[in-house]
Amino acid sequence: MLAFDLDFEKRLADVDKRIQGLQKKGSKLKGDERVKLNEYQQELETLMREVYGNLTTWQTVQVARHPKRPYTSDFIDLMCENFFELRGDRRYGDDRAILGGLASLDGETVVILGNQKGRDTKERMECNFGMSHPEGYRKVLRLLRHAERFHLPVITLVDIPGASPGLEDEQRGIAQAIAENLMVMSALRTPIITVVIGEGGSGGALGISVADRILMLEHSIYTVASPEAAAAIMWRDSAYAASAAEAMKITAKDLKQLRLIEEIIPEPLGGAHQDKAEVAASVKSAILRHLAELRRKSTEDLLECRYQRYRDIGRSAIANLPVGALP
Amino acid sequence: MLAFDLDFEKRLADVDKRIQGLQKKGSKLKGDERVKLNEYQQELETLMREVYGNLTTWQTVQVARHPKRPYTSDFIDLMCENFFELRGDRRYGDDRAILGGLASLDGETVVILGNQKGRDTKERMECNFGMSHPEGYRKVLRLLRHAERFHLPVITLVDIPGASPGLEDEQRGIAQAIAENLMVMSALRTPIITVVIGEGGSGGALGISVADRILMLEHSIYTVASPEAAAAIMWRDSAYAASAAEAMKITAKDLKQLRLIEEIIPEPLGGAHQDKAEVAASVKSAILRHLAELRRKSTEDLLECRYQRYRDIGRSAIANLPVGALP
Amino acid sequence: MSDDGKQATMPASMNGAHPDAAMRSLPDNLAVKCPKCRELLLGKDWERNLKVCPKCGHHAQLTAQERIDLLIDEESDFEQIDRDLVSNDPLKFVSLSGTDRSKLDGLADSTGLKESVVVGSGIIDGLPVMLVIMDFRFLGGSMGAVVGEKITHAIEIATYERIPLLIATASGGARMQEGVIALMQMAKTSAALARMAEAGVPYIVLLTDPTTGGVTASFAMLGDVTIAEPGALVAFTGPRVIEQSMHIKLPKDVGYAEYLLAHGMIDGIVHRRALKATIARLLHLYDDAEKAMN
Amino acid sequence: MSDDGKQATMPASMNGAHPDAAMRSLPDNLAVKCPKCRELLLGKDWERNLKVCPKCGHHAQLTAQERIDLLIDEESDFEQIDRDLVSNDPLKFVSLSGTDRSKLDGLADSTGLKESVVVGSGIIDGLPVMLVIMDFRFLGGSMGAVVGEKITHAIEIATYERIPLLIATASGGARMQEGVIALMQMAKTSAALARMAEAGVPYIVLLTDPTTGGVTASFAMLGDVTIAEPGALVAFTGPRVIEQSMHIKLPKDVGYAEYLLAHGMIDGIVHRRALKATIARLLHLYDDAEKAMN
Ligand SMILES: [Zn+2]
Ligand SMILES: [Zn+2]
Repeated sequence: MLAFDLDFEKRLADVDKRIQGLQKKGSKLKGDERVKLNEYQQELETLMREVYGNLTTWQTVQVARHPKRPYTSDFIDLMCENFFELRGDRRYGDDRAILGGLASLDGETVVILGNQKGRDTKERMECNFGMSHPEGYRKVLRLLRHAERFHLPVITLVDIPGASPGLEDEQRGIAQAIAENLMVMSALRTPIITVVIGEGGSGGALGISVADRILMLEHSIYTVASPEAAAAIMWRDSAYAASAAEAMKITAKDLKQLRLIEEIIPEPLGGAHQDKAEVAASVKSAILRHLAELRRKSTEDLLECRYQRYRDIGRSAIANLPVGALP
Repeated sequence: MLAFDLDFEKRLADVDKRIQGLQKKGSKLKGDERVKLNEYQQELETLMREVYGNLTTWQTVQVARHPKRPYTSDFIDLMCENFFELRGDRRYGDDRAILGGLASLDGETVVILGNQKGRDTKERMECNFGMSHPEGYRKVLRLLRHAERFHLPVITLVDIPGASPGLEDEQRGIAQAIAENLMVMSALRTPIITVVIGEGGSGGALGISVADRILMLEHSIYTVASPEAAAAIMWRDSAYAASAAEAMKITAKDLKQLRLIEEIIPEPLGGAHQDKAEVAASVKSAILRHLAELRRKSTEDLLECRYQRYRDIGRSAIANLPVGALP
Repeated sequence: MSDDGKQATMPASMNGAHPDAAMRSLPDNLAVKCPKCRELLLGKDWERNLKVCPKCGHHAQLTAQERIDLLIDEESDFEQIDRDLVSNDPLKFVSLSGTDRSKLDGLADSTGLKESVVVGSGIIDGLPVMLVIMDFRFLGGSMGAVVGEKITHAIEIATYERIPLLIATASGGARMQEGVIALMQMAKTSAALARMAEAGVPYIVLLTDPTTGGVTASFAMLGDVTIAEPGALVAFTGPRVIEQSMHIKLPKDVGYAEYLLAHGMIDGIVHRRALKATIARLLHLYDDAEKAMN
Repeated sequence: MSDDGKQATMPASMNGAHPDAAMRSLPDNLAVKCPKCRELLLGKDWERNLKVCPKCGHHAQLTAQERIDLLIDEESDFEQIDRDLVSNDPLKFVSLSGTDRSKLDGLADSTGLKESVVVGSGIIDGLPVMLVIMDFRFLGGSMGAVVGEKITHAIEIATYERIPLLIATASGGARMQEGVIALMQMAKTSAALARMAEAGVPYIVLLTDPTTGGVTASFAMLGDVTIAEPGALVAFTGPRVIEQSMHIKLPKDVGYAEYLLAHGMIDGIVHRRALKATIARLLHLYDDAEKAMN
């Protein structure tokens, strides 16, 4: 069954309601009703193509944040076998906003980890609505080192509104925890692939996504700051979030065009939540394809490419840049 | 001025009091008084040689714990120039029971760190009476990595009754923090010299003293557990602490005989607190001598020697050990 | 780690331990009391349940042999090494409570052990593993020179042969009677583990009740993966000692496996019935990784 | 780090900054108000005191040039690199508050800067050092592509030449107007710092007021040694934002240098008057170590 919960999906929801009304009748459906059903279904598909083919940035944000969107736990369940969760940072705690461990991906052992938002209210509270504490980033750090020790590729799944902005987070050094991960990931001696599956917000997202390849689901976003925060910072009013989202170029398409990501992974029509199995299969096959490529590189080559990947970012955004003047 | 505060120093204190009484008179001293003063001073020296030449283990414990004994801060002040304190574990806090940083030792930059008990009540509270919290061991870990990065020798000064035994310490993983240091120190790619300057108690001491060379001040102790704790564990009564101390062989002389330490550094007559400058000079020259030796080894050789140093410990304590059967 | 007690069941295919067979040490109709809730059980039910109380879930201590039987494949042999190593009392320890020599002999008779750790190799779900299993009955699982030597030897063999290492802890800590020699075994084992980590050979820790002191502050906390049995006391300073020395009353959970999990120190808590399957799963993941490297 | 404000004095021998000369930017008799306690001061007194309020100790922001003059030896030259790099507005950013292009031009006129960071090499107490000095006046010290490039370039040169790097931070974080390009500068600079650490070249961070957001969560927290000026606001999320989003009232010290010191995040707090001497002491320690290696 499809789900249409967003405000811009009202027309889709209306048609879907009519379809469901008819479908309820099952075998008792009359001939003309069967024709109608067929018509409605065609109409729905056309509408979906129209709406989802032309999502505004703000609509994309809504889809990326859809409460039914598949989470890291769903992707792990659907893509991997023998998931063995690794918990705790060995320092302070076990942040439930990060879910990670060892798993078998198509027969290959990997470290897979990602942001976990939590589905119901209780889970959302436990996961701090997906916003990691410092101990979450330090758990990631531990898993990264684990991966490096056993030459396991690292898969990270990004779905975080932003790092946790609380008093405790400042106390225990959220900035330090993120910064350390950036440094460690940039030089980790094993392949890293990041997939943005929902929203990738700010340094909180970056802290698990310095990678050899960054892939984004079609309707996911990746941004320097949440649109609300950016609007508040730039224009002193978070009500301008939609304008900020648009201006900051945060969609997969924008970022592919800016050459900041390697690939856009298509979603089922209507968004990833309409068919989790299908989207998981697409993500899995994209990961495996990139992994095979990365596996062909020597470690030194891998690290040099990763360095240059980041070294180059922003250079085309600079005027007056001397050419070839690096030491 | 000498200090005789311990119970077994009563005779010394009596003679010293007479000496001071006479000395107070200064130039007004009569001829016979001058003779007496000379006699008393000779008596005191004879007595001190007698008492300090034959300290029982329990008396040694008392000297090692003497409240006027030089602490890590004293040794740093007296041995080093340009001390630059490094603070904090970059995780949780800055444990004042560990004092450490960069310093210049005879022109060579080293990382020097040690347990700090605190001299007055306020300082003792701040330093938790010298008992480190997990963040203390993690500060040490940070300093160790710092030393390794810049190829700086590490000097550690041990003076701790034991790791902090509180609820918070368990919460933040005191055992994990100590264990990690043992592992890291055993393979740190730079020379490590430990000097036991006071009491070295239990895993709390070990957590900063896995080293290429372990030197002990003449009246310091190093023990698997504080005598009080050991008596309580073995005989359900900490009143038997003196017996436990004796039985566990915890003095510098015992441990040199057991070949667990490399050198005993003599103390001024009457204990290190009688002349801090002298003892600091002795410690400094011993450190420099060992450092010069260690500097001659390649890093690989250094690490192999360190490994074997620990690998061999206890093998002579085993019956039925096959010879040369290692893989 | 999702194998907490609630959902843990042992897949039939991995139920290689055949616990019924393994645990046959008590007469069938002997009554046994759960050490925690005092529930009375028949010996055969107690053993069939792997010494886990069916009422309160308490995981009672296992002997090293019971633990080995629980873990390794039924058809495989446990090849013990360093079986005969014994302490020669290096400090000529003067005890206030009789000589320790006679105590040791008595222990050897009652437990069939010569020391508090059993070390050797075995097969778990078809995969080779180096096993270090502590036995709390022997001087409270305390670590002296022999224990340190046996564990270090096991680590070195595992590193050399590239076989995963599993250590099941159960210990009151370092053995006072061997003084600083005992203390230094913490460093000795940790040094060997540093080389193992450098070589990229997996090290799995299973924390069992109770594990405290110097064992906790060394190899017990250095696992690549660390799991614990439910309710296992695992601490540096045990909660009773903290209460006594700090004159406070602690929350009930302090120092137990669940507390460690909440504070980020371990990866999971695994019911004894799921233990072999869980460890096997992990071993297969590492085995796949090792194969992929070659 | 023992150089807190109370005991800090600048040894005459190291007083190479000649702050009196360095700070001559205001007319002598202009009245200046302390931004914190509102104390009124004459411009010359304010500058003679290195813009530190003699009443409340507040360390006011310095311009990049003032900071450079304060730190490097008077007789030495600051050799600036990448001076002309400017952003080409990669997102063609559509602002609701006028175009940013005109804002940039205005800023360039008023500050004499083309970007929020000044980068180059200088001499401190006789020792060469690579300097990265941020200037909060230019778009709140925000980091976009140019800032990331200039800092990365400086790190690379320092690594290659084995010269210590000093970064003085002052920034509101990543520049929104450059979107993910700005965000990625956090990773870019951190990647260069990873190589610097690997090479064993020292990296010193000086945190000045204010440093927040993406700059804090990248190179500002990656120093081998990290010192801060007294009272500097240094946070990922500033205390005002925490209070607003969490609807709580925070203790007064949260987010300031003293708070970071207490929580283990920095090595010390150094009064501006002791700053050069402190950094010089550190540079000499590293210089001795570097010499000992060769
Ligand atoms: Zn029970
Ligand atoms: Zn003021």
